[in-house]
Amino acid sequence: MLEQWMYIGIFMVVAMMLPSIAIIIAGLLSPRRPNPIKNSTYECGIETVGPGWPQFRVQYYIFGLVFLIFDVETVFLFPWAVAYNRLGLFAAVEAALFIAILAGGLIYAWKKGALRWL
Amino acid sequence: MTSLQIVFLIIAAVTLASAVMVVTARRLMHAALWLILTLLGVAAVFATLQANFFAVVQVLVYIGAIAILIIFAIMMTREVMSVTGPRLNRGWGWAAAAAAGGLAGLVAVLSTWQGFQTVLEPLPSGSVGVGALGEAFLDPNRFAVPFEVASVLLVAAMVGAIYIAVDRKVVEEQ
Amino acid sequence: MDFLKDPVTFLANQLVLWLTGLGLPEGVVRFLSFSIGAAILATSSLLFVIFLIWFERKLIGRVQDRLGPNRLGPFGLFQPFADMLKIFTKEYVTPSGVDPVPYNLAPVLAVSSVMAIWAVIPFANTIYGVDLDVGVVFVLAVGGLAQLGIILAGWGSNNKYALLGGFRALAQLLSYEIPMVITLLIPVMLAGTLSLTGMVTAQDVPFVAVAPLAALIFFIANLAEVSRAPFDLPEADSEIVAGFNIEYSGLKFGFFYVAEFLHGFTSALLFATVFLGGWRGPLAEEIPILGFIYFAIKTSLVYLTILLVDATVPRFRIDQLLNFSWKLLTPLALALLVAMALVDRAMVGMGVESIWIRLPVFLALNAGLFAAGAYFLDRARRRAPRPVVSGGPRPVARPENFTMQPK
Amino acid sequence: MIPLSWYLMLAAALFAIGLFGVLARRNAVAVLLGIELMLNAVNINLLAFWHRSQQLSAEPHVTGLVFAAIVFAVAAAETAVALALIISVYRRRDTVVVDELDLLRG
Repeated sequence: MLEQWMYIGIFMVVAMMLPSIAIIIAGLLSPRRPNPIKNSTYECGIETVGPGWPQFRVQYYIFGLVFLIFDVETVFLFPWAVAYNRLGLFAAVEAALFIAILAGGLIYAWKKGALRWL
Repeated sequence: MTSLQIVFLIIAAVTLASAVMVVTARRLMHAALWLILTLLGVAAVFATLQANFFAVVQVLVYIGAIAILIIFAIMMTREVMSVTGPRLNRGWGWAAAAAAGGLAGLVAVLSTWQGFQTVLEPLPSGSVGVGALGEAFLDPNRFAVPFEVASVLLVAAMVGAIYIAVDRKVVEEQ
Repeated sequence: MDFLKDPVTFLANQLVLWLTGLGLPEGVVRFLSFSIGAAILATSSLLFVIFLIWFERKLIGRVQDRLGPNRLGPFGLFQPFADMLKIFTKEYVTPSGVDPVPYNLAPVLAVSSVMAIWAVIPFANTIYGVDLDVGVVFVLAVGGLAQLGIILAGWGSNNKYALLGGFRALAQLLSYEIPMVITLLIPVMLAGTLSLTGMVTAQDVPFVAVAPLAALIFFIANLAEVSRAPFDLPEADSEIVAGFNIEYSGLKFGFFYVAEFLHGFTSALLFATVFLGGWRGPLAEEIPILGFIYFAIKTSLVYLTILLVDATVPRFRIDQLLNFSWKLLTPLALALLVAMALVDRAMVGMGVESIWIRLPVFLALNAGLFAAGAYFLDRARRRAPRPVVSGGPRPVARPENFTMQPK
Repeated sequence: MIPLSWYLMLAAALFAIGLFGVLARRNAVAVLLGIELMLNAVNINLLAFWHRSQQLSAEPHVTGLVFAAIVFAVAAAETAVALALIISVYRRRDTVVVDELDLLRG
């Protein structure tokens, strides 16, 4: 069991190292002639206006929120889906109820206009 | 000291160090990024506990959704992006004392428990199925009620959060 | 003969034998063999991208009635190598005021999060990185790391366009992950396991034949996850300044593109594994290399479809894109999941166990829901407000139409 | 092979750090980050005890897993509502510093 994670751990380390090494090698190979204009923040050729952090609309938050709720739902639905073949109709009804409640939330968000990109 | 123990100690050190950075980082965005590292460490701890499903779900839900939502919220409140004023409140010394006292108390209580030194052996493969969890969740005599209540809780949170967050004026104007 | 049937296992066994022969303890041998296997798998995924870039450029060129790369080597095969040399020697222009760690970590994370999926994909009966018992959720989870890479790039660049582009990309990824997760529940349900290897073994009938609508929704959501047309808003070259990777240059920029190409192909791998039966085919279990070939063919077909869609379909607007996910795909996927579970369990409860009797019912369900989805899509299209196109003369880009005339 | 005590100590330390964050930080979002740390500490404990009870008996034990799943749901719900409140408060009061939110003061 732990061997699986050992492999995943090694693989993640390798997968992080390969691009890092390539980037470092390219950094050694490439020229390096910085100047203030080249290093200024890109803004369509004109000078930067205002700070680099604009404020964001609440719409992003709403989409993140609905996503979060549906993502957590999978924590409950994946175990059900794995055990599905061993369970009967009643369990399927329970899961359907679970999903129906969530769908109710989705419909609320929809009717409220929260899912509209303003 | 086995290699697994060394790995665990490294994971624990990274987790705790980044957790300290979460509560002390000056910029809120950095605190959130350190939180992500802490969450990854906790996911690795779950993996050493052979709670495979929860190790990946930790990454999926906490990093993939909760951390991203927090970062969205940080972006919504621009004032917090700039470093203004002290990051800790005046009573932070008391808070540190309370946290240290809490830790000491927890360790003192736990170490008197006879099962404290139990060594966790690797579980035989196949004994820790997600399927068993699913069966327990849908068994009316066991956890079917928490299962449905979780759904209600999630929807209640979603409805409440949308109700609070959506600016009615903006929506009506459109 | 063993070597021809299953070269990978053969070589792996040889390696383990050789390492054990050196007198190393068992744990070290395992660590070394795992490391070598992981390094080979990861490197081959990166090298494969070189071929993918050539293939895509060639194919898109043909679709657009061009030749594509044709100067360097046969059929321009060496073009990607020339590009690689060029990008390796490009200067890194790092804007002042970046947040160094997030800025430099982002391209690495973008690539490695896609490569991580390769660790759990079964390429053949015996050829796979690791048989993780929660492989499906693992694949979804590393998608979360890819989103993290986009956030880091957007925030680390200290550029409002990068940040804005990153958030737009993020909104898209988040929106399409939901239908993807829900449609992945259907194969999990049918196979009864979260392991990708187990899922392939369970597909006596490929799941695309059992739940074609789920496969379709999964395919569409995958297109959006890899930002291919019609969902290529995050790097719509012609519209916004280039999204979250605007402040990157040289190989750091290159790695975002590598990640994009690799992600496109990896999604094809995933689709072939989950819905097309992976390496399954005649004689695949006896001769693993044959299974590998079946898998390669299936994957290529899926990838070709992705590329052809990419080459031919116009781009969505952001509100259309979000509506399409939240108001069509997500409800449809939820309805499909519930309907299939209820009907299937009811049938099994009545004593109908055979997959051949349940299959037509499943297909009818899928077809019915597809029709319902198409109906609602059409209704939404009819109701959508349309801009009034005036009958007057349109401005044409002729010299006399410009107020400022050249002297 | 790892003693249960290590997990419990790790969880206790994480909990204490989170508690410090909740009590000491001025920014409401930072307070929320502290709560996330505490919830994670709880989950480490739950899963460590689940592992212990699983190795002590042959029967599949799932109670710890069920609790951990519920903690995930609670964490998600709490984050969603708390952040919505913070955003809403920020829009009205233009601040997210906890000390300055004293509207209920008599």
